[in-house]
Order: sequence, then C-alpha cells, then structure tokens
Amino acid sequence: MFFSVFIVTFFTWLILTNSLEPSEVVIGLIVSIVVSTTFTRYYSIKFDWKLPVRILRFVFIYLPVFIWEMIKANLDVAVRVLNPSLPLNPGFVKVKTSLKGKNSKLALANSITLTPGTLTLDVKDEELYIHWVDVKATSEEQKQKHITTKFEKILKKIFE
Amino acid sequence: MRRFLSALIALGLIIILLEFLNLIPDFGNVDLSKRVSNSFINKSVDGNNETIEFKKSKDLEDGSANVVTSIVVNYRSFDTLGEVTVLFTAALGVGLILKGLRRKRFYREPNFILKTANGILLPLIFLFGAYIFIHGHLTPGGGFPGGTIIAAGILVLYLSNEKFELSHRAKILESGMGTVYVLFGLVGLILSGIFLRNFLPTGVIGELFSAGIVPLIYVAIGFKVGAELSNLISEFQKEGQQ
Amino acid sequence: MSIIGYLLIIIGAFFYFLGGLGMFRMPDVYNRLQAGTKATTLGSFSTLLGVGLVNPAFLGKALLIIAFIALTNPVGSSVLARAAYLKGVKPTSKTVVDEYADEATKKAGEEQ
Amino acid sequence: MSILSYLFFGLIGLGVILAFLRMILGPTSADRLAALDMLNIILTGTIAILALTFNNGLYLDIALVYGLLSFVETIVIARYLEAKK
Repeated sequence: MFFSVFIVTFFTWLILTNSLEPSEVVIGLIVSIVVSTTFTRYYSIKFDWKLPVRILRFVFIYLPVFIWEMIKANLDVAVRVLNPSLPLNPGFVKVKTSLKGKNSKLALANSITLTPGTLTLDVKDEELYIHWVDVKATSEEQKQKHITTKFEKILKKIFE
Repeated sequence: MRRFLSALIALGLIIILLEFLNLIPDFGNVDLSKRVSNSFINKSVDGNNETIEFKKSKDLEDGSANVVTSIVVNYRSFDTLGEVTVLFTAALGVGLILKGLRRKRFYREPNFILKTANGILLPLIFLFGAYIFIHGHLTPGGGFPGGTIIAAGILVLYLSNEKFELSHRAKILESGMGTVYVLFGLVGLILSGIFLRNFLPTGVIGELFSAGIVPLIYVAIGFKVGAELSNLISEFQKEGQQ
Repeated sequence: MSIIGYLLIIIGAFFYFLGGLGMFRMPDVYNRLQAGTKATTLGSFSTLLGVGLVNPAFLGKALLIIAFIALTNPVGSSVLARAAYLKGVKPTSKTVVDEYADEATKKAGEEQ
Repeated sequence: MSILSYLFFGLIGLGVILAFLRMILGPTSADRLAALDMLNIILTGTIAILALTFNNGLYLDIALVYGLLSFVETIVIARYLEAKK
C-alpha cells in the first residue's frame, strides 16, 4: 500500500515539475514519502508485480473501447439536444454486476457515466443504480447486455 | 434601535473611508520612479542596479523569481507573521464560539463512488498542496494557497469518510510551525541584527534551492495554514455539547 | 502536428457549446447532468490534448489534467445526481421506470 | 490564428451563456449546482487555451488547481444539499 502510493505520487511529482534536476528529484522523494505515510489508512491505491501487464491492457484494450464509446455518447447527446422535439425516455434502473473489487467497481461506474445515455447514481454492494436516458429493456439480462457487459469483461481482465 | 446604531456605525466608516480617499494621488499623476515598490521589483533596495537574468544571476539581494513572494516573505516578512497570527486568532474564535452550541453531527452515509475515488485522489491532493508551497518562490502560489489545498483534502476526507477524526497532532504541528517561523526571525536577529533577515545564501535565481530562507518559511506557513484550516473544519464537524 | 492540435481545440470548443445547449434544453436535473458531464468531459479531453500537441512542452501536464478530469468529473456528477434524488428533486414526468425509489426510502428510514 | 481564436472563444462563450442562463433560471438548487459544475470545467479548459495563447506553462498549474478546487466545491455543496430536506 505504502509503496504503491509512493510510486504514484513520485511519478506525478516528476510530471508536475517537468524536470530531472537533482534538487527537484530529492525534494520529490521526501514529499512522496511524507504524503504516502500520512493518512495511509484512507488511501486505496494498491498494486502488485503484475502492474505493467495491467497498464498495457488498460492502454491497448480498455482505452480504445472507452474513447470510441465516449465519442458515440457525445454524438448521441448531440443528436438528442439538436433535435427540436427532444426525444427522451428516461428512467432509473438497477443493474447487477459481477465485479468484486472497490477500484474496479469505481472504474465501471465512471465508464458507465461517460458512455451513451447512462449516469451512475449510486453503488450498493453488487448493484448499480443508473439513470438511463432511453430505457430500452426492463429484464435483468437485457439491461446487463445494454449497459454493463462490455466494460465488465475488459475491467475484469485488468483488475482481477 | 440596534439597526439605527449599526447604520450610524456604517455611515461613520464610510465617511472615514471617503476622507482617506483624498490622500491617494490622482490617476496619472504618480511618479513611479520615486516609489519604493520599484526597488522591490528590481530587487535593489540598497541601490545596486544590475539587470537580472533568469537562471543566471547569482547572489542577488533576494533570489526568488516570483516578485510577490520576494515582497511577502522577504521584504515584508514581519507583515506576514502578523497575517498568520490573524488567521490563528480567527480559528481560535471559531473554536470558542462553537464550543457551547448544541449541534447534531452530519450522519448520512457517504456515496460509495465518492469514498473510493477519494482513496485515489487524496494523496494527489496532498501532493499538489506540497508542490504549490515548495515552489512558492518560483511559481504563483505559496504557503497560503498550498495550505488551503491541503485543508480542502481534509474537508473531502471528512465528507467521504464517516469515521475520520482529525488527530490532536494537527494542533501541535500548527503551533510548532508558528514557532519555527519566529525562530528563523530570531536567528536572523542574532546573525545580522535585523529580525527576519535573509541570512542564507540566495543562490541562482530560478532554481529550487535559491532565495535563502524564503522557501523554508513558505513550507512552514504551508503546514501552519493547512493544519489551522483543518482544525477549523474539524471544529465545524464536531458534535456540540448538551 | 499543430494543425491537428488546433482542430482538436475547435472540436473541444464545439463540445463545450453542446454541453451548454444540453444543460439549457433538457427537462430535469438528471438529464441535464447526463448532457453536461459527457459533453464537457470529451470537450476537456480534446482541448487539453490539442494544447499538448500544439506545444509539446505542455503535453505531460495536459495529460495529467486529463487523467484528473477523467477521475473527478463523473464522480462529481454522480454525487450530485444522488444528492438531488435524496433531496427529493422530482424527475420529469416522461420518466418510465424508477427502481431507485425503494433504496432511497430505505436510506431515509435509516436516518431516524 | 486570430480567426481560430474568434471561433473557439465564440463557441465557448455561447456554451457559457447557455449554462449561465440555466444557473439563473434553474428551478432547484441542484440545477444551479449542475450548471456551476459545468462552468467550472469549461473554465479549466479555457485556462489551458490561455496557456497556449500567452505561451506560459504556469497557466496549466492554475488549471490543475482550479479543477481540484471546483471538484471539492461540487462535493461540498452536493453533500450539503443531501443532508437538507
């Protein structure tokens, strides 16, 4: 836990200062150690030796799908907003997920928020509460197929 | 009656302010070359007028690249000591006023998404705060904004975690950092006879290790302001007595 | 490279405009958040990436801000939508299903 | 360059005006906060564009800190609304 936070903060420091001068690096090390030791209990960044594989999967499998879905989402918003009759069929639905980890659930919730027509309201245990602009289905399987399945598969590979 | 009195006091204040307006010279009639601010900006209070080059000029009178910082924590550091004291008094006042009030604690369960996202964001928020007050002499920023960002991190922690309670160490940190500020001043007094004199070498302008005691004082102010505002927030969150 | 950058900035500005339009036209707060969040997030991605491409010295910091916005913006709107629901803001009359109502009343019950 | 800047500042300006109208008209405080949140993110992007216009990297620091504080602001007001009935 401590080590993961240390690595993340140190790399962020290097990006922020945008230089490799020895003085900056030394101060960055000190700051990262201080930040990663204070309030350790409340942090949730944690990774293991499989991290490089996960990053590669994240960049090459998750990101293209995510960006494509996001562009689709925005075109969807554009079509709805620019249409004079404002086609809407909104509703609040409940969807089950099979992801277990905290961070993977957060990634799923954020992905759902940024993809076409859906906005995560709340997560409780294994259920996601979602506001859906265009409700197409009410049965559990259909909802999962429309909303979660696509990202669930990818995120399961990355996080679990 | 009370309203009449407050209106009277406000009127008096307005008249005093309007009187002071006469002391300000008219627009366009100021000779800037005679103003003291010019020598602050050129970093040449002792009349040593050489051109300053970024990352080249060495051992200047004040080595901080940010003009505001060089004025706030070097030329007018004593003012800043007063400002820090004002903030301390304000926090103390809030604590004293809120102590006897009957309040209920905020208790709705926080959102899962917020809780998890905060676990990732929190170290980064603290890192940004530290970045801002450590680079106070090179970039816009400094101890006060940096400390405020750290306190904002504590505020988000309070809102996203029901069990979080600020430890007693924050108060110790705050008073300790105040003492460090005064100690720097006293060392300057002993070494050169002037309170808060910049007694360390000022180095090359624009580098991280430059400007003498300015970054050290800004680090102290950053910790002090952060701890102080965090204490203020925890004071608002606590359940009242009775 | 810089032509692509400027193009991305223009696209980003267009999405900002779209977000504003969505915010203005949608009928209730949940639909407004949908339009606003999606459009401004993609707008920011595009604008910041454009800024990074036009001036490569800014690229690292621009990517940092992109990561930051990708994390905070959905979280912020999700927290806001939940707060609006729990406060009792009524969704528009076009709403077809509401499976969150039970959960919300349960939450209100726990407080007592 | 100048035509480009007219174009993008014009588009952003239109977006800001519409969001601002929603902030004034918004029937509930949640609507106003949603519009404010959106304005904050638009402003973050605008500060980044200003960094390009003035060719000064320091503006990106400001954009970062502004984004951070606007997130904190949204969270704080949202939690406040949640507790109030």
